[in-house]
Amino acid sequence: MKLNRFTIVALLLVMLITGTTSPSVAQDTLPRNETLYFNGQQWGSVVGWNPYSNSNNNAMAIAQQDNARVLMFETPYLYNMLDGQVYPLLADGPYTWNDSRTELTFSINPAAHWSDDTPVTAEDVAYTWATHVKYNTPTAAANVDYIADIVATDPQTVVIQAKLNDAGVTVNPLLVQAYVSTNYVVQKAWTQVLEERVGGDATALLADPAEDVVASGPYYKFFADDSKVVLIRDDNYWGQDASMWGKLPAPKYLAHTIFKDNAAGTTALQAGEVDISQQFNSNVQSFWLENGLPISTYLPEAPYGIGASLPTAFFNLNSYGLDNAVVRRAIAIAVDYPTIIANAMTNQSATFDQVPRSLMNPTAGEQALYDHDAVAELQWAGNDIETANAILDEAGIVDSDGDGWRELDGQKLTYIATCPNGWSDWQAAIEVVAAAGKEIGIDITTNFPEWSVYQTVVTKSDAPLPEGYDIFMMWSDGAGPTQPWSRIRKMLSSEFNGMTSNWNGNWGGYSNPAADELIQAIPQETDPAALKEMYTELVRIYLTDIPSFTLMYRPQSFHTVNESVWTNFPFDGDGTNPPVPPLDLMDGWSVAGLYNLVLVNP
Amino acid sequence: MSRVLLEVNELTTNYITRFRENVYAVDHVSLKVEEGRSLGIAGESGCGKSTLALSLMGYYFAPLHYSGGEIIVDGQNITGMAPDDVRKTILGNEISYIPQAAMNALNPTQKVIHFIEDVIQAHHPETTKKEIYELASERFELLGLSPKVLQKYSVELSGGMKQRTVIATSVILSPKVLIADEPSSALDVTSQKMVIKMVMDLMEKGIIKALIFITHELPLLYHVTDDIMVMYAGQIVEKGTVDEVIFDPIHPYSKALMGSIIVPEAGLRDVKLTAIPGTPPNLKKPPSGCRFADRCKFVMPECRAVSVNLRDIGEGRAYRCIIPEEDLRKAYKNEG
Amino acid sequence: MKHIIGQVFRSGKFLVGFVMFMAIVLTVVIYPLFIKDEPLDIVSRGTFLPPGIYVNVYDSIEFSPRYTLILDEAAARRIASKLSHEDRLAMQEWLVAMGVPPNKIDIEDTANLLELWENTFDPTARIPGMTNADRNYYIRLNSALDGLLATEGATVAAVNSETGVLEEKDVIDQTDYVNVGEVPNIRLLPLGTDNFGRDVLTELVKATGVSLTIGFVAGIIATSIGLVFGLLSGYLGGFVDDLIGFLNNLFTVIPPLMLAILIAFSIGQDQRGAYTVAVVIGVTSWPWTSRAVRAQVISLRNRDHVNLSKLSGHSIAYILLTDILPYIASYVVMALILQISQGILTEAGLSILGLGPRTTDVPTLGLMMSWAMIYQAPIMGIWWAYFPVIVVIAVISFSMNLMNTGLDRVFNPALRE
Amino acid sequence: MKAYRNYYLKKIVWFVITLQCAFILNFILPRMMPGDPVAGIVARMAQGMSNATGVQAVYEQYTELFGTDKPMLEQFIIYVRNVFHGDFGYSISQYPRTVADVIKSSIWWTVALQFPAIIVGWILGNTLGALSAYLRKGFDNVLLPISIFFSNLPAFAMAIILLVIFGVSLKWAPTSGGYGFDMIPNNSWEFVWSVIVHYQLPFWAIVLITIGGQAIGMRSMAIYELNADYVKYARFLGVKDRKIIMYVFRNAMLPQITGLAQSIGTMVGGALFAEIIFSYPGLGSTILTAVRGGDYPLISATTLIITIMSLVAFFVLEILYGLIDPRIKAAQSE
Repeated sequence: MKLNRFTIVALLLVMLITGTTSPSVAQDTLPRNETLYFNGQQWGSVVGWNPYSNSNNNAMAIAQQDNARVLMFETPYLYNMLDGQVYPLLADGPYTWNDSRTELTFSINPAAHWSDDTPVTAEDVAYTWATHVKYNTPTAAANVDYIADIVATDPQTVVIQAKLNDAGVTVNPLLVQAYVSTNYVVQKAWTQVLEERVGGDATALLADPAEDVVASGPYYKFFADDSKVVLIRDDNYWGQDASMWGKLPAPKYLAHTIFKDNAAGTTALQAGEVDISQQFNSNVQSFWLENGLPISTYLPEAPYGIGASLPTAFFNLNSYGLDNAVVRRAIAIAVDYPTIIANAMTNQSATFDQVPRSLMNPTAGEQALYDHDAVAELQWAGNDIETANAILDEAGIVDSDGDGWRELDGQKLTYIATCPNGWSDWQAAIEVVAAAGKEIGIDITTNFPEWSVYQTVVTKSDAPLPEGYDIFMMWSDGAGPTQPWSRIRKMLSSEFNGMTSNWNGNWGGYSNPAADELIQAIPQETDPAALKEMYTELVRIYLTDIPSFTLMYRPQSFHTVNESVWTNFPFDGDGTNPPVPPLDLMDGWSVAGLYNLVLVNP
Repeated sequence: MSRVLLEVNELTTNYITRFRENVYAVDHVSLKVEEGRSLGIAGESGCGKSTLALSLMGYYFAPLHYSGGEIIVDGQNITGMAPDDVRKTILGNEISYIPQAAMNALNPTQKVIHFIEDVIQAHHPETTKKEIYELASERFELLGLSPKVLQKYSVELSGGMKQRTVIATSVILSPKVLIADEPSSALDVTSQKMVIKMVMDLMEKGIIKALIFITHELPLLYHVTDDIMVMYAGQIVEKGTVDEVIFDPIHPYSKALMGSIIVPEAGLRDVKLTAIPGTPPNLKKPPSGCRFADRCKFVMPECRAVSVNLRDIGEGRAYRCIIPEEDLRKAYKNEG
Repeated sequence: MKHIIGQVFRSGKFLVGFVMFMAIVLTVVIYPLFIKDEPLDIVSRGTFLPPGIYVNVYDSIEFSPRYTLILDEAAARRIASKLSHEDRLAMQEWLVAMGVPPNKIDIEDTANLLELWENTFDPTARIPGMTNADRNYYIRLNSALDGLLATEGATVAAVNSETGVLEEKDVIDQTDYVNVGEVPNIRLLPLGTDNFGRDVLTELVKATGVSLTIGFVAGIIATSIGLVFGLLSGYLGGFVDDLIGFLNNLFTVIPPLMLAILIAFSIGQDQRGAYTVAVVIGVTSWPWTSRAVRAQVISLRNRDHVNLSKLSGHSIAYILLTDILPYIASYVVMALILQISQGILTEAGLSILGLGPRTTDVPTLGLMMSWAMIYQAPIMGIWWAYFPVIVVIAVISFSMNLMNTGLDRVFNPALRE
Repeated sequence: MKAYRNYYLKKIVWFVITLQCAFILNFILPRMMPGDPVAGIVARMAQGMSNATGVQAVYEQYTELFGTDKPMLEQFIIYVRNVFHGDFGYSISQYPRTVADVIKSSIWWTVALQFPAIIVGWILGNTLGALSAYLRKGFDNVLLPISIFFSNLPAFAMAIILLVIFGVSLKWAPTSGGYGFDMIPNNSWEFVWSVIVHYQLPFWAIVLITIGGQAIGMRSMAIYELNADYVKYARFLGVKDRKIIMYVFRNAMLPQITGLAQSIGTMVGGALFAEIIFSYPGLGSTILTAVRGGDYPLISATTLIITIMSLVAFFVLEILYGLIDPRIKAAQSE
């Protein structure tokens, strides 16, 4: 907050006499017609602009992930979640693997230059990696197991040398190629300035706020305080070169207002103070149906957006009775998913009738990766109380003592379903799960511990989960260049069992050598037909063993736009090719949308 | 016969409760105080004597209301006067008052002198602060109080000191009549004596011309006043001189008040009026006949039927009972 | 005693407060006797259903006798509900943009307008300057208009379980009516449903009961602590008084809400039941009762009857209970009433902060409020999810304070007129 | 003078002891919360990391940074030392922002909002209460129930009602934030105006909830004083009504100052809800963020700051009271 206390205190006096002064016009207002307002990405004020650190709490500038945010810093490639492809950004043309799949090569677009006008070179890419490794940044920690080195063979050409296993085979080609669309290229010259400033100290390097950072993206930092973050367009942006976008993005300013909660964000969206909202607005349709506001979503009807991640309830496979697949199946098919989707998500998720359950998200790219007919018998849409009761009866799990609850080997089946407190949609969902228990004679109660407790318990995989964590919700990966492989791995792979701090997945302790083997093999496989077969097999294993069950689909980011000022946001069937995904025009290929925007009243 | 400073005829005042009930706390009371004389009013708690004290000044505010009768102050009938005129000309000026709870009679957050300023300026707006200060210190010194007291807050004064300050303040304008409502009841024995002496001094030093002294300790009046009236349930039940009422009470109530104990003074002090069995009647619905009937030893059926007037038996002596004077005396003798 | 009660009920303020409060208490008690629905059951698929009477559509076609009513205005109403004046103007705009000459459009002529529309509308057309929101509006409008002027009935079909073929079952004419009383499944939702799809009224009644309980528990705890401390501190004086006085000041100066926040936070969500929260509120809100009781006790402790009791060698406990407590009983009752209403307010406040009772056991007024806020009900105009809650909280606390003011007038002579 | 010295000495000693107790409570209570807060930060860091060792390394690094592996007493000593240097450590929910930084940016909004609002509410409430006590009848019958009603609305309900009426329906005032969404803080009139406009709803929400309680308090105090013996006495000595009213209100007002001191804690608590409902960038919103984020350093610090603020206000009022009420002086010299 740059406003000093005296100003505020002085203002008070004025406020008490309100209404007499007529304020003069100032220049420090962002012209509405040149500014695109966001909300829902940034919660809390920005700490710094350092692309090496991922703790700047700077969602607008720094988010190196599956769909990296490329407003300020840029990646070599852009991932498009709608078609699963990557498109060059700083790179020139597609990347290529060598025949043994040990080296990945791409070249840098000769037009690309930094905000200080110096060209972006292959050396920048190599030096960025070297710096990550040297200072052991989180990016390095995440990738050193897969990438041996990144070198510049000439000023334009980058070669990524994959790490090889003992057999001389690339450990994981999928993760290597994901690097190019998830990680920023940072300027070597600026990096050296930074290194000098911090004197080679790793902690200081990561803590540096990097106010002087040099970037290559279409926008540059302009202003940040508790209330907002503003980026300003770099009119000298290299991307206006014909080889890239051929023009500048439409808004001069990108302003992200920081709201304290969803309610404030919703109010602002309604008032037209936000153009693109990335937050969960419950009953989004009432914006236009009841309030008649010029607000719309990517799809005109429910589910309004494209699901990308699979919020999932995990079974604790060590809980009594939950090691029995029949009990797991009975619970999973008895749950009333339509109610979860209608109530917790207010219909902003596809139903399991529309997108049958698998391990894939609802995007076309992933759905094409498995054989739907082969597993159709195993899929369920929920609320199937009859079958659930039938299979339990058949397995001899019946209510033998007449208390209304079933027993397995004489022990009553009673579980606690858990999710973190305050995660409203999850809480609503877990309530519905518990309600299903009542229908099938299994006693399920709910519990909502604080997130700090919850995460500590759930991520501790080197010991059995404590009481109260029989059924619990966690997230899954969304859309990205390594998907659905990475998501499946995190749902099923036994490699995470026994970790003291497991932030990856498979929190219920599932272990199946057949699944592990398939997960190991997929990254090496390049034949689409073989891949499809492997994925289908994994889905079959998943739907048979049911170590966890997905409760709903959730978009990568919510995308609700108010067209009072700007229009031509992406929508389903907008004719863009490749299609612009509904990702707030910040992430991966969705930045293409910024170039399409027009004013409603020019 | 000397000048009558205060004459009250058939004065009736009532409280109106929040439930719109009338409580006639002073019921057709008449009295007369002549220059140089003092009148004592005695009765149990709740018999209306404090209300009488307030009613005598002719200035009423909720919940006390004027209901009938007249008040003549030094020849001037004040019953018809506008309240503000009464306030300006009579209160503090002609008739003054010492409240029962003198402990809290002074505003705790005001210096004594400032209150005196307010009192004097309410009647004589033209008086300057300097004059007031001089007058006040003179008066205080005359009454044996240090003028330093004037610069104090009441909370800084001890109980006895507070009471004496209140007395001095009450007579700051040399009123003709002073009404003292149990000025000594809340004090310890030493302070009590000082206060009573101070009140009597006021008469002797001529600061006041007449005194009405109200107390529930009838014997206390023995040395203080010339005449006595006994009150019961809002009515006067007996009046006469000090000697008459104390040594020869006629009304059974007065008799009961005094019992048979007579002098010495120390013995008198311990006789509390509350020693009579029973409690005074509820004035919201007073009994139709004699109000004392329920507690009277000599009660007869007709007592409850007929209401009795005050019987004047000459020389200012009067009592309120249907039994003739002689019969009562006889009865007392048989008893004694 | 009888007299005092009589006095109390003659106070208008007390009476009004008492009637309001009893109305709420009776509702809480009686409502569940008649409406046996579980308050936390999720009854609606879809959230924030508006208040109203819900009639099962399937049953009204399938199981109810149908009657024919010939009402002239039925068709007009149907058309009006689908095609407002604004809609007509918007259609005109579209038609003009698509090149239909304005003079050919008469927006009041429904048949003509619909025909023009049917011939012209193209959902894929991109009109310059038209937003996606507008485009979606026209698409929705277009589907709403479908068959608007048709006079024939709607056909109901069902899948033949043997052949798997859709077969016509019935035709519903536009003049068909059902008697609501004859439809087997009707649900009255006088206050609609909430964000979980629960019946707001049933939940509200239950929540009111729970909140009152929390208020009572908190109030009794606070008053008991305050009373005991006040009695001891006022009667014993000296070191005990100093110590309690210190505690008292400490709890006054550290804002009670801050303390409640800290304690509730440290307990953690899964341990916070309704009673835990009540206890937290109780133990943080006693100071002013203690202070008030102390003042009363001090004014009493040198009264004659107390001194007499002391001389008779009675124990402190005996004196406090028999010689002091009865004299301040009315005062303590008033303090209790205030503490109860304060407890209810504090629970609501804590819940809003996310520090209320854990959500699954029971509803409370605060939790209902909190969920309504999380789901942005006030901003979205979903009044039934939050306004009744505010009204109930306000009425409870208003009625208790009215009673208190009434009592105050009776027991505190200074306030009598 | 000696009397006063005693009084203030007592107050100061008491102030210091209370401060210490508050400090300890603020440190200990939030830390008793079950669960490992550091894991929360690691959760954010770890997203996108697919190797186990990387996550573990990050976890250890932050455990050390927050010192959560040390015994409680040692943590406390470190905390005390740091707080004396104005260092409250790092916020967990907004890591790597420091707690001091978070608070610095919100505290002045709270100070600027709450203190004027509470004082205005106090003045208005007392004026109304005094009028109601004096005028009685119509004024009293209408005003008193309204006051009671307002003072019984929970703070958040008042804020929501204002929000819905003036913000959402009438659109007279903005519904959230400290200044316009399209503004960048600067010293122009336009910005000032924007701040003023955004100030209105939270300000009046606080004023309105403050008024009721104060009015009721003042009314009973004034009625009590109107029945006091000194009023009767002054009347019977013929003192003018106007003067007497002055005595009464002065005397009724004095306890209201202590009343204000004693309820300032409650008021600040209530005012925090107004901030939350209007997303005002003050401490109330910070507390909400901290609670939701399980951010115990931030909870500790915000509650401590609020406690200190009300402690100081309390202390100042007590001093003031001692100066203007002669009874205090008298009580001390006994």
